[in-house]
Amino acid sequence: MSFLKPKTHIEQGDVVILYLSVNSMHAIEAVPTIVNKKGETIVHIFQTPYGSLKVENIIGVEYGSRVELSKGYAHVLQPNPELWTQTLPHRTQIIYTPDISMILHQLEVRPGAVVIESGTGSGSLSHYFLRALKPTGHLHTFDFHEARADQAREEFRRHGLGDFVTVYHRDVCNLGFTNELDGVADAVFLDLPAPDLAVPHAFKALKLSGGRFCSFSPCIEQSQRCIEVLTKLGFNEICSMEVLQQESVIKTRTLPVIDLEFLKAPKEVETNTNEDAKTKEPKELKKYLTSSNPQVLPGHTGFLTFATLPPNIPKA
Amino acid sequence: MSFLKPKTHIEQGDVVILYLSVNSMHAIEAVPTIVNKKGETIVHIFQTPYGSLKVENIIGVEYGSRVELSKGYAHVLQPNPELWTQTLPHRTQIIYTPDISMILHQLEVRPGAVVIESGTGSGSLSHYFLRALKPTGHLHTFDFHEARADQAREEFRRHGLGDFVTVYHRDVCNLGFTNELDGVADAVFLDLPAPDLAVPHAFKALKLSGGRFCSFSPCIEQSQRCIEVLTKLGFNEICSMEVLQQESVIKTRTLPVIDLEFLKAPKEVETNTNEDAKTKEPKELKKYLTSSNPQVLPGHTGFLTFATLPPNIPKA
Amino acid sequence: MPSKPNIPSIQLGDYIVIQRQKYTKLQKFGSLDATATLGKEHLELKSLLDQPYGSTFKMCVKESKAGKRGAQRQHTLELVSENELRSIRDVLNISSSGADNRDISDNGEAQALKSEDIEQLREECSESSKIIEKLVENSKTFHTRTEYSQDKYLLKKEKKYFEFVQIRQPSIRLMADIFHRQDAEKIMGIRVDTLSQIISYSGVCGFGSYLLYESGTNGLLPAAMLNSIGAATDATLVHMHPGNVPQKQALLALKLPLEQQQRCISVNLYSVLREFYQGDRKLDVSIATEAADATQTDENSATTSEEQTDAVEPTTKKPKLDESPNLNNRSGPLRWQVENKRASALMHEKFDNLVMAAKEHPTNIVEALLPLVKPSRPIVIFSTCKELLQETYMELKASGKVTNLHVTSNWLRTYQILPNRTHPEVNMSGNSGYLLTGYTLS
Amino acid sequence: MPSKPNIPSIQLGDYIVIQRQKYTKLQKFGSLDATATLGKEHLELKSLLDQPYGSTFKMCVKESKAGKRGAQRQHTLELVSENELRSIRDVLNISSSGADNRDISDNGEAQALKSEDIEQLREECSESSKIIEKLVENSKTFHTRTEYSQDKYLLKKEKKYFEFVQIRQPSIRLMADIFHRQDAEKIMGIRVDTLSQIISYSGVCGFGSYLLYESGTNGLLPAAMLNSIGAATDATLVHMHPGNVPQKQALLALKLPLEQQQRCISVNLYSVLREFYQGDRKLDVSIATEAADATQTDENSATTSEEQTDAVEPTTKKPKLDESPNLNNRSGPLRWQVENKRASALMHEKFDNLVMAAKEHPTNIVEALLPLVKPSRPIVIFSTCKELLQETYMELKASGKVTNLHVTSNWLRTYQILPNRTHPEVNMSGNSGYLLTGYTLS
Repeated sequence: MSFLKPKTHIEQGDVVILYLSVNSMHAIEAVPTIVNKKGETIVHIFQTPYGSLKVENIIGVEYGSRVELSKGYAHVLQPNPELWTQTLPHRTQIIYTPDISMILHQLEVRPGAVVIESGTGSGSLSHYFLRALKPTGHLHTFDFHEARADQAREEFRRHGLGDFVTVYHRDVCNLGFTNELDGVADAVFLDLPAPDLAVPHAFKALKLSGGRFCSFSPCIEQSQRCIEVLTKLGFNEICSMEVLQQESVIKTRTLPVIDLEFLKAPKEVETNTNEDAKTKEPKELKKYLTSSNPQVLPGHTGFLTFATLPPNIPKA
Repeated sequence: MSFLKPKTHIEQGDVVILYLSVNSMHAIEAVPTIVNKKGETIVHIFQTPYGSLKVENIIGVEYGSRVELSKGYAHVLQPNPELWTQTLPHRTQIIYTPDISMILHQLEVRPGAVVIESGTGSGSLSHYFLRALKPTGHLHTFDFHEARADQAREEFRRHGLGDFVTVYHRDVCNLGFTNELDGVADAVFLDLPAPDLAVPHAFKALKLSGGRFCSFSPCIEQSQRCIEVLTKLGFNEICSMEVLQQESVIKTRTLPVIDLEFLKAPKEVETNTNEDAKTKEPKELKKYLTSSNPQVLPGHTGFLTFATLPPNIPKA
Repeated sequence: MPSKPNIPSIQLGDYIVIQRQKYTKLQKFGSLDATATLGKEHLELKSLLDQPYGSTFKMCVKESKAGKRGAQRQHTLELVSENELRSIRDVLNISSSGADNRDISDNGEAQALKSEDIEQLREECSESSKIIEKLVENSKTFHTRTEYSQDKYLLKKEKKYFEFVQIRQPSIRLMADIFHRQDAEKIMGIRVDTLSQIISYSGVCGFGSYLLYESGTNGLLPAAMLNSIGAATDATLVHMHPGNVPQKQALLALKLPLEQQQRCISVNLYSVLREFYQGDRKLDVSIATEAADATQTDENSATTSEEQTDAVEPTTKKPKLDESPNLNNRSGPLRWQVENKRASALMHEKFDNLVMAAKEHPTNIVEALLPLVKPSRPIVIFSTCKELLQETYMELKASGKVTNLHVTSNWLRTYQILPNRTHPEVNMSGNSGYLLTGYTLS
Repeated sequence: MPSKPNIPSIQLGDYIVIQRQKYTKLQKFGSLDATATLGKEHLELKSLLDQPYGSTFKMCVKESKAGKRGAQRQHTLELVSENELRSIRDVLNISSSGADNRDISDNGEAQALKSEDIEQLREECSESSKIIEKLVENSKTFHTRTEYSQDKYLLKKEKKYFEFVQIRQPSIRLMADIFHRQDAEKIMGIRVDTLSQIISYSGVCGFGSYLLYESGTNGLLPAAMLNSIGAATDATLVHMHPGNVPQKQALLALKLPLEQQQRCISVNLYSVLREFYQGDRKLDVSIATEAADATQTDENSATTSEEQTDAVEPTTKKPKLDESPNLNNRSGPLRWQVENKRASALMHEKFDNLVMAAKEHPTNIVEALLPLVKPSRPIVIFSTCKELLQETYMELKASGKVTNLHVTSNWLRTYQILPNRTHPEVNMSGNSGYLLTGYTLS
């Protein structure tokens, strides 16, 4: 239930982010026992590179606290969509925070919004939609893979978000978003191999007063075909973009500074005392607070294509 | 003649770069008189925002010197392809140093290389090819626009580069690079609206021992079609890329540092002397050496597609 | 399910977004006499009243005066139906295209019409399509250009003579674009991608109590956060600023319900920290220093906005923060005092995030505000200057009070996607600014 | 006009580039017994002798030994003709593709062959196409995958079992790729775009006298400059380095004509500056300091290359720079002394550019070398650390000795261009390094 609102202490059943380091975070469920593969109920022990954690011990602990592991320590954080995106079980390729943030902004999602999403995938983006639209809006999310739809539905329920979301197992390219959703959506988001096939369904699902559309696709040809259909149906403000986030690696670097001036003038042999030699040392080290890119950056995630359905377009 | 090799002093007839500031450079010809529109020979005076320059006065001056203008001064620099690219008369869109550098590197142009270029355009890239391949190589450069070809030919001659270049007025997409050039080129460069049409001609022009190919095109569809033909003809190492250069704007910024600690503890009224008040000033200014991007960066110039023609591919 | 859509209508006192092709502008529709200026065109706004947002209006020339830079035209606006809007290209029905531009010499004499002719044409024809048709007819080179080149020509002319405007309701998305395009410095250079990430990383939503310090973004940051907080929720925002008066234009333009507006508590940074630490203590000398300082900061930020005078509604305008000892402020609490008390109460309960966009060095400010944030909560610090964030990063890292620290920036690349002419836009914005993000620890 | 192409052949002592699909490696073909290692495959090189560069060879398993991480295989190489090389996809002739992957569950049990079976298969079949065919036959899910997914599978398998290598002649282009991919730090992180721009901005070409200081790039920078200087030209390069022995691998790999090699004069920075300023003066104590320092620097750079021992040919190996006062070096000039004299003479005539790639702070070095450059000549200073270049920028700007100063860096974005699957590559290199460029003034 730890996704619904900010809370201060870990309750039984919460998903908790066990934070070990920037590159090592784990989402664990705060329950004292789990059922193993043999069907036996056993004590819930979580293994980390810094030793094991008896999960029962973190129940009741304040979020943000340090918890001891058998060979070190970690911090327990309340999950949110950012941390969840970095720790969730990948069932598909997922979209990350920089793209997601732009999607939420461009789709103008805020409390009260009705959003349609396809596909659900691993639910990374769904969690962001839900944070932004609750407690007064609703997310309708579709996936053509039955097991994924079921897993996502169960996950939203466990995360305390079940009231704000309906998960559908449905092939939207062929079957659309169901007639019940005609004209109800403020925004439609597509992450599909052939988004162009679903654009006419998005058109139907958007409100008569208009709404916003987004398609995320890795290949430019998908965006090209999508835009062709959007244009034909009367969408405007069509705009495609990429958002690429770079991390700055900040560290103090120690760098040599060499002196070459001493080479110009010959030193007199008589000045060669030990003390003098030291002051002539031509190389010193200086510290610099530096910032640089990591060796490898994300070069591409996907093209985001946004469009507006203006008000009062007849949907015949 | 100032493009052939490094030289120290300005001779009559040299093209000279009059450097006023980073954003203001002009290529001028070091001749004492010019012919005006009416056909009259007049003294060559060059006007700048810092006043006028009597061009005769710079003849014999050392390159790199400061020259006086009527309301300021400038520096005279020997031209080279970089400075020329920034000052040349634009007859077309031109390619700039970051892309050009990659083209020269990938085409492995060095003294002795035989290079084919189409189109000549404003001759920006041609000057780089010539610097890299002279004194032992040769550039064959083609343009379908007769006036441009003529202007380029004349320009190369004036710049002292005429011996290393042949300029052709010819529609290479339809007519190819002439039979004389079959199998002579180490490298072929295309900057054409439909590069795919010229690829078979490039194939013919490259040496039987193999060679390198490059096409520069603004739109991705041009690269797609070009690659299709390259693949069909047996080119390999096909690779497309973009090079985008960013300038860092370096300046010392003065930034306010505010103190909020003083708000925690109430000041005693009795400490209110003038001198004390000064030491309590909650805001100071600090200087930082900072670096930032300019507001607008080049977002796209073109896609560079490179390929290798392996040795011994039969050319039918 | 859908019937007649429920679209809000344009009311007096509203901020409106006027759109002409890709150009957008935020404008206050303060009275029936109000006019808006788009380049040389002056638009009388009165016919907008009670029309639904999203409507398109035709600019009809009413009179034309000679101005310093050519004619200044006064227009009335006439509501048009959707299907009156056609593509300019369809109208002109151009078919014959040259194969390429090898035979074109650009000698500037391609247009047979003189500028006086065009000016006259403009007053006679109310439709841009007619004007462009005439221009094309009188162009000696148009029909020998490539289709690409023809399109470029038509787009350029269409831009100049386009006679329709659309009136839209301000949203965070539209305002972020307008502010950044018009003068990015007024919003501290916060670009759309960065704004969107500030909202994400800060976790602001319909539940919780949030803390923002910003030194001037035309109200964009508090508006974006309040937009994410939503109507009819319980969440609150304490909005700290360094000046006497908060910048609120974007907040006012959103036209939020009163209950939602009231959940944004705008307070002066110095004043509220004093209230928080010292409660009802007597005013003393250091407040004078602080007030002087606050004024100074406000002067800085005032220079950033020519529309600043509009930014503060008379109804919400606060009395000048004047805490000098010679003022007798015992005559009942002033509004700023009430707000300080409300903010101070929330500060004692602590916040669910900390968002900062400071023109000052962020380190001291984050040190002062960090104790007001609960553990396991996101902090997001924006700066245009990476060097400052590097120092703050090092300080926070050393303090052990914040974990998962990252400094990030973004590239935003927009694309032209057209048949056979797809490429990234040739210019891109160079500066996204930098974000320092992390989570508080207990 | 073209007849039989004149392609150089592989000779003993050559450096060669071995390419297996996209993987490339620089290797010395030092003797007929030489072997090259590609992962678990060991290749006997002797059959390469006298074959033309660009030839493709088939790896034929000779013997297989159990190693720590699976079998280590020894291969001989057999020259193959061009038309033996076919697309693996044509061979397998795959046609049936699933529409999407909705029915695939990835349980790791899709391959019926066990790893022992595959290992055996591998020893029996010399052709990767056969192995892959078997793998596909025994895959339960291959035919239900999408074409895209099938391609991905085939590429992965092909990469593992591909049995052909091509032998290519080293060039700056190929070596810049190899060095950057294998260990970018060994070449100071100089990326291909940056290298290309160093060459452009420095103006190095077949005419002129050039000056380079670099603190270790496996010889890539001097090789790239000498490559641009060209064979049978008059231009010269003075190559200063901080260690006892210059890193020269890339230079040697280029196999330049002797006359061209001799126009690269490699000298120790301290030693040549002393020679320049003090000529034949008696050695004294400060040289001891300097020599110690040089050794120290060399130790740093030595750690950057495991192939360093190969990098200096016995024929070109210089005697250790040993200037300690107790050495009697009056017995005829040593090679380094001759080179110092040659360099010193060029230094007195001044240079046509200055190129620097220093691991040390560049400011002092540029101050020492700038007086050796003629006016109106380009300088190009590379650094991985922008903060250092910022300081150098400010110093040079203040000095007035250099104009048109710019600090630049680059993004290099590579694209996958395939039918319906075009996009920028998902990973890109994060660091191009930074260049400070400008022109000297008189």
